[in-house]
Amino acid sequence: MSTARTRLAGVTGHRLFWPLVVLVVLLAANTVYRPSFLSVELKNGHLYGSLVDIVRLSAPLILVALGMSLVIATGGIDLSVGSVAAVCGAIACLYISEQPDQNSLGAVLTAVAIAFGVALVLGAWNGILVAGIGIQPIIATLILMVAGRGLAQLVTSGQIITINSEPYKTIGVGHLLTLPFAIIIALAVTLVVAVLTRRTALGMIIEAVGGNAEASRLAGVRSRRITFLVYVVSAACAAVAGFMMTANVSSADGNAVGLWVELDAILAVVIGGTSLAGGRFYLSGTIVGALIIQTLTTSVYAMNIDPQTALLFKAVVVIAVCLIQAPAFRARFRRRHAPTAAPATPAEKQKEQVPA
Amino acid sequence: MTTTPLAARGPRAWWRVPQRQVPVLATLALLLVMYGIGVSQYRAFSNIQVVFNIFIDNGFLLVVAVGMTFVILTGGIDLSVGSVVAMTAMVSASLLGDGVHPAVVLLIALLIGPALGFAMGCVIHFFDIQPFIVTLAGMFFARGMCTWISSTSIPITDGFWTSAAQERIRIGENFVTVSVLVALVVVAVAAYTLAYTRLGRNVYAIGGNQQSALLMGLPVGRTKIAVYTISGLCSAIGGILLSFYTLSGAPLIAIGMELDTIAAVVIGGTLLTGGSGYVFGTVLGVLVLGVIQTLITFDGSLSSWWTKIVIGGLLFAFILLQRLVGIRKK
Amino acid sequence: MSQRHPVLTMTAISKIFPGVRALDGVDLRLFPGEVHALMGENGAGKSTLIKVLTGVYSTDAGTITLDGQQVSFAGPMQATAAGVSTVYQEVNLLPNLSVAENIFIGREPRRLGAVNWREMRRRAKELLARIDLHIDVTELLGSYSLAVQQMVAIARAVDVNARVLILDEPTSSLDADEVAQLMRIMRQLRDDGIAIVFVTHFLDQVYGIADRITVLRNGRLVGEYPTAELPQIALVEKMIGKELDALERLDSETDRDRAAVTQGEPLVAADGLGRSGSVAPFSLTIHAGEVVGLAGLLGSGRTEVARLFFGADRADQGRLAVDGAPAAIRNPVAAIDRGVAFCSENRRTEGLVGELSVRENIILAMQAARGWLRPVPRRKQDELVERYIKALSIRPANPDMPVRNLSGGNQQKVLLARWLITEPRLLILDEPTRGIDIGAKTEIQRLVAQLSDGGMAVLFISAELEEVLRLSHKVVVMRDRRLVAQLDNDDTLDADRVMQAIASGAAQEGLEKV
Amino acid sequence: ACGNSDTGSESGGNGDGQIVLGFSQVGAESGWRTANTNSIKESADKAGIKLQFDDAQQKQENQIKAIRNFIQQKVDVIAFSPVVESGWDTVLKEAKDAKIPVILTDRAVDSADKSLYKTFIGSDFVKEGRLSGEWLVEQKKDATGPVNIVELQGTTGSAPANDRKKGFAEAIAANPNLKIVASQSGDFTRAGGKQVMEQFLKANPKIDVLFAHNDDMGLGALEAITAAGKVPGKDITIITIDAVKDGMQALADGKFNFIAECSPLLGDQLMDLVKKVKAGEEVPARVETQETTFTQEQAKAALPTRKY
Ligand SMILES: Nc1ncnc2c1ncn2[C@@H]1O[C@H](COP(=O)(O)OP(=O)(O)OP(=O)(O)O)[C@@H](O)[C@H]1O
Ligand SMILES: Nc1ncnc2c1ncn2[C@@H]1O[C@H](COP(=O)(O)OP(=O)(O)OP(=O)(O)O)[C@@H](O)[C@H]1O
Ligand SMILES: [Mg+2]
Ligand SMILES: [Mg+2]
Repeated sequence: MSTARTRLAGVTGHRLFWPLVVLVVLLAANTVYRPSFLSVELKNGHLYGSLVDIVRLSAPLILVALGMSLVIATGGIDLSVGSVAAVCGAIACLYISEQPDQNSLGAVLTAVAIAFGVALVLGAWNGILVAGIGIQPIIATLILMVAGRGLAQLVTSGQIITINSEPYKTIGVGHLLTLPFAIIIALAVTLVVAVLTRRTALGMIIEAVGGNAEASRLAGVRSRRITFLVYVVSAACAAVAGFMMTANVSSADGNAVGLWVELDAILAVVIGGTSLAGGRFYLSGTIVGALIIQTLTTSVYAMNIDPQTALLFKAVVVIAVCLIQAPAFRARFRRRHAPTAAPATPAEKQKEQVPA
Repeated sequence: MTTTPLAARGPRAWWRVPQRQVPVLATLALLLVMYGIGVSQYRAFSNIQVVFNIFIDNGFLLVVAVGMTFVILTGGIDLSVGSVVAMTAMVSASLLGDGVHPAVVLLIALLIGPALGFAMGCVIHFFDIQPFIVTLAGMFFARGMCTWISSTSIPITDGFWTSAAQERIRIGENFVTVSVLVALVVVAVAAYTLAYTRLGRNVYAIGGNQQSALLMGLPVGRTKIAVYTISGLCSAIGGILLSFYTLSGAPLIAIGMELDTIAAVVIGGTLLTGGSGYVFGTVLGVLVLGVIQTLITFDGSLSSWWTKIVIGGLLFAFILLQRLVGIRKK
Repeated sequence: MSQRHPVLTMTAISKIFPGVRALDGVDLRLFPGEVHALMGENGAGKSTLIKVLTGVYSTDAGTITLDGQQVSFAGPMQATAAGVSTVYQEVNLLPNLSVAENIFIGREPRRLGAVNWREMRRRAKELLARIDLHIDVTELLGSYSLAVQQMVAIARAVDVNARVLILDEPTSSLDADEVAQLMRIMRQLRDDGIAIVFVTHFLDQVYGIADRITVLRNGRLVGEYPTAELPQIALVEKMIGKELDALERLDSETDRDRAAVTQGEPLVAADGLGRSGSVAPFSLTIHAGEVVGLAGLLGSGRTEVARLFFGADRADQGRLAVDGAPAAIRNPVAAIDRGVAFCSENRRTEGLVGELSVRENIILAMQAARGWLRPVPRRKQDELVERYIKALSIRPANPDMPVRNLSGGNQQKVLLARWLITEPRLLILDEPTRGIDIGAKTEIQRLVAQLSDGGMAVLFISAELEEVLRLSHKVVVMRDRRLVAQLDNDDTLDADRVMQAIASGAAQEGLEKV
Repeated sequence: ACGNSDTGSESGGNGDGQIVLGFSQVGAESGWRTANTNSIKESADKAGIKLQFDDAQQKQENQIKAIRNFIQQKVDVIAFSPVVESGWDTVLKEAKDAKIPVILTDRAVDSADKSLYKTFIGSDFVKEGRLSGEWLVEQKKDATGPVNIVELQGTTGSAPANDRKKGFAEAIAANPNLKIVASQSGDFTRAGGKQVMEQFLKANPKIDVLFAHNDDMGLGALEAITAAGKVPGKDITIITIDAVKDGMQALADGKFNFIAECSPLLGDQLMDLVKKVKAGEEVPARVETQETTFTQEQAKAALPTRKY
């Protein structure tokens, strides 16, 4: 019995336990509201259902949040991801829209490559400001957040560029083996990031830099290079997310693509258990966090919550998520279970006391 | 045995500014340079009223940024400010619309913000949850309250409000509004609080190292809750000023204001990690944003996207110079 | 005497951290007007006991009474208010505030409710002058060396009107003179009727001042003894829980042949190396297999010299040569590439990454040198980490514990282990024995001797002159941030001569140009 | 540095008699808005009016600031598209005191004091909603059973969303069979429209009509409808507002069923008004932009000549 209890404690003590509970509760609430919520059917050889929507729609957020996790792990923050996504989506769509044959795979690949290259440049720009010049991350990336929106609109001339390109569309709404392609991309990128950070020493080094930059420098870590790198990675992730967002609706809207995604991404990272102060980061937590956020948004639509109160609903859930996750909060309700130390036996103590 | 006393550093010349204030002074100098550029480029820029307008138009931002300065000095962050500003304006407008006496409205409006701030502070402290997430929930909540109260903007016609809004306090040829005076009073009170009260010093202490502050026997919890309450109060005052400014409550007003506020505070030289910064710096930060905006309006030839790019560019130039001046001094 | 009542008693205190029983039924009694030494090995539970007392940690069992009243402080604030003033083990001050404020924050002198800055500065200056510290109190605390910070922390604690003063390893980074100052003040306070808890690993300090001693081992109480009735050897035996001869054998081993090893080309040679505002240009050579000790008073610039060798600070004058070839060491990476390692004195801010585990902290430098693409294989990690956990007796011997949760002394050992596994050619040790118990200290000394015999060059900085003398082939004396003397450690060299060199450094100016 | 206010006083660039128009635009939040901006810029060029353009980035505060600065610059006429209806009295009074006439474009303000501005030019959002609703009532007048409508609202709290919702609701009240079964905000964006529509389709087995507050949300919803295996324009009747090019194309292709136009091209009309106001001529208190509605056939005819 006691082993069962310790095993239970092990499960409930796991970092992902409470976020997952929240996710399940949200899904359950939806199912109660509409029993068919969980049903997934096969339509035209594609999986079809609200659950699939949630995962597909959270793919861009997952991508952005992955990059954001790394940035936050170094103690930084990247506000520019939304703008970077918009710029890259816009460039890709602009290039494709100018091709005689928008369905040519080559053209789409070129478009994506060009936009991706731009993303790397933008990431490098952030990286130089933060790591090279030493500007506070929030303000350094704020610059690109503001200017990047302008760039995106400059690219689209303030219009919505509509394209009609099947290969590009695939990125957002295509399917592979009945699964939405976006999910596969998100999985692949997750895998790459996970392998890159956890199979090499990169993850630990990032955590060291975030935990104590000066100590890491004195241990021979090239802190600046690492800091630079995470901003580039973050921008690259944002670019892929930007492709997905624009491919989803086959159009690039410089103003709307990725608007406020930085807040959602940071929220996902934080829900996932990574501290904004830097240090340890948890990719799996980030993904669960992103899923929670998307489920929340979808719930508002699926449960037809009045848009005027939707934000109140969001606020309640977010606060519930953080409360339930906070050990200090749970501790307050578990006082009576406080472990009591077994009293030491007198023999063990062998006090040798001398009167003062 | 002789003990060599550690050689005291040479006496400081009276004109030498303390190291800590160099960044703020550098910022001030750069701000003046920027203003000078405006004057040399656009004729009407040199009107004193332009300067006053920057204060008139940014009075509420200034007040909110002052509150944010407290929070950031402790190493926290408050994302709820923009929404609380909007909520305060909405509540005032809707209560006034219902015919409630302005004094009562003022009181209620000034209580809601701090109450929410207090609640957030308590959650942050007692449950040890990251401020970012708590105040983000607060942001959703306050904005949700706005749309819940009304999805359309509510005009204010109350006599007290309109006279507060339209009263012009003449200074020679030019004028300022009541809001400017309120903002300056808030700045003065905040600067005094930070420099000369225990609460203020504890704010710096927590920002320096919360663990150490705790071990030094400082009231960490109380101070943390206090700063979020103060930020809430400043947001409430900012909300009132905004309702003076626009004579209405609109559910979508002040969206994204938290970023402007944070930007102003950080440009003013306050470290986002806490423990270092001045209210005066925040004033400069707000002015920098105001001057950038004024420069762009005066130019009047930029398209919408170039506006954003130029704002980003000016911000970059400013930060870069500020940083370079700072490095040289280090 | 027996009718005296203890001002403070702690009875049957237990404290459990996840996986560690840090305290197990510990008692402590404090009488007014006594200095009570709390002794024990690294990780014995001394700091935890103190933190339980002042309410930083809650107790899992046991009671605390102050003046006969049962108390349970919710935190240091309450403890301070009740008259328990504490200097915690790591310097826990605020680097972003001025020295004066660090002393007075929380009880600033005020006029009409406003903080009276002028008065505060005046009193701070006065207070520091009493412990012979003459520094600019308006400067940020963070700009001073760790030792200065520690003095400030002490000044802060002794200034309050406390009935109980707790000093957790206050002397770990102080020089003999500062220690003497501190002792003087402690005596004064004791005579005023204050009860003082004193934690240290320096036995002579204990025997110099303590009235009674409480010994802890592995979180358990061993006993409480009047100092006079407990010979040093017995104390050490009680602390480590075994017979002492093993220890003595170690001690003698380190007493070794210190014949100069200056033949051949120096491994590292500094020629006119300096950095304006921090160290005056100096020249110094270090040979393979040589231990160079750096001696000097607090703030004399020893740390700065070490940082120049390591590239932690960039030299702006002079040249550095490694293996006879000029080497531009502009950053730590360049230094590490050339086989230099630097174990810094301030382990909390410049050494460890608190959140990471013991294992990760140990392999960090090695990993950084290999580049992130080539992770140290897990098997090798386990092997290395296990070896050094054992060699340095790091406790608890759990490599996956966050290093933040280790006791101070054990943290120091982790830092040392980090550099030892990189097998450097020049190892710079800045106060490596700070806060380390005697058992481990001899262990480390023996290790240094062994390494140097194996051909490693060591630059050794320690506030303890005996230690420097015991290990070094050559003692370099610093004063006022300049190198004032280089003394060969032959039989004629003793502490007095070194002190003399420090004191009369100005007169020996000539040596600087050696 | 700022003592030369006397030289500033005769500024404004009207030394050469050119009219200076200070225009504060809401932002560039949509293609519609950009077309609006372009129309105004082009017309100003054509009319020989010097345009001081300012983008408020969807913030009322910024617009007020811009108007203040226009007053400082002593422009001849101020025009702006208010972000929200209320809250303009103070700054408009300042303009009035500085004797600068003000023209509102695109959206109205709710000031009680009508003397604060000279005229209003723009479209009527309520009317757009009403026209859409009336068309639907006409279409479904034979419907016997209930007709399920889903609505994609614009940004919650924004004036066009509020007004279009209101106008539409008023119009369909004429037929009790017409029922809005779900209504959510799609933030005026394609992605938003698509995401909301996906859930509408799953939550409501029978959707007969989609009413979207703008073309973009409608276009987004199209994809969701197709993905759900339904035929837009046939299985689901789609009504939108704006008539941007992509929307018109969809209408012409038979994917949409009806669009109420909301024209951004008010530049020429505005410049006329500016000249008249400057010359002190009387102008009507309210000028409506020339707008119409489109059915599929009308769209096919109109498409080749659409400017945006
Ligand atoms: N926060 C914590 N979490 C888990 N374990 C802890 C924590 N703090 C201390 N410990 C453990 O408690 C034990 C006692 O530590 P403590 O710091 O009291 O030792 P100490 O006697 O002060 O040693 P030192 O001489 O090295 O300072 C150690 O094993 C340590 O690892
Ligand atoms: N009297 C002083 N005035 C100003 N700064 C001082 C003084 N004493 C020490 N410092 C500061 O402390 C450091 C002194 O040097 P450093 O730490 O190299 O000396 P050290 O000999 O290692 O001393 P310690 O034994 O205190 O570590 C410098 O960084 C300096 O800023
Ligand atoms: Mg200890
Ligand atoms: Mg030192």
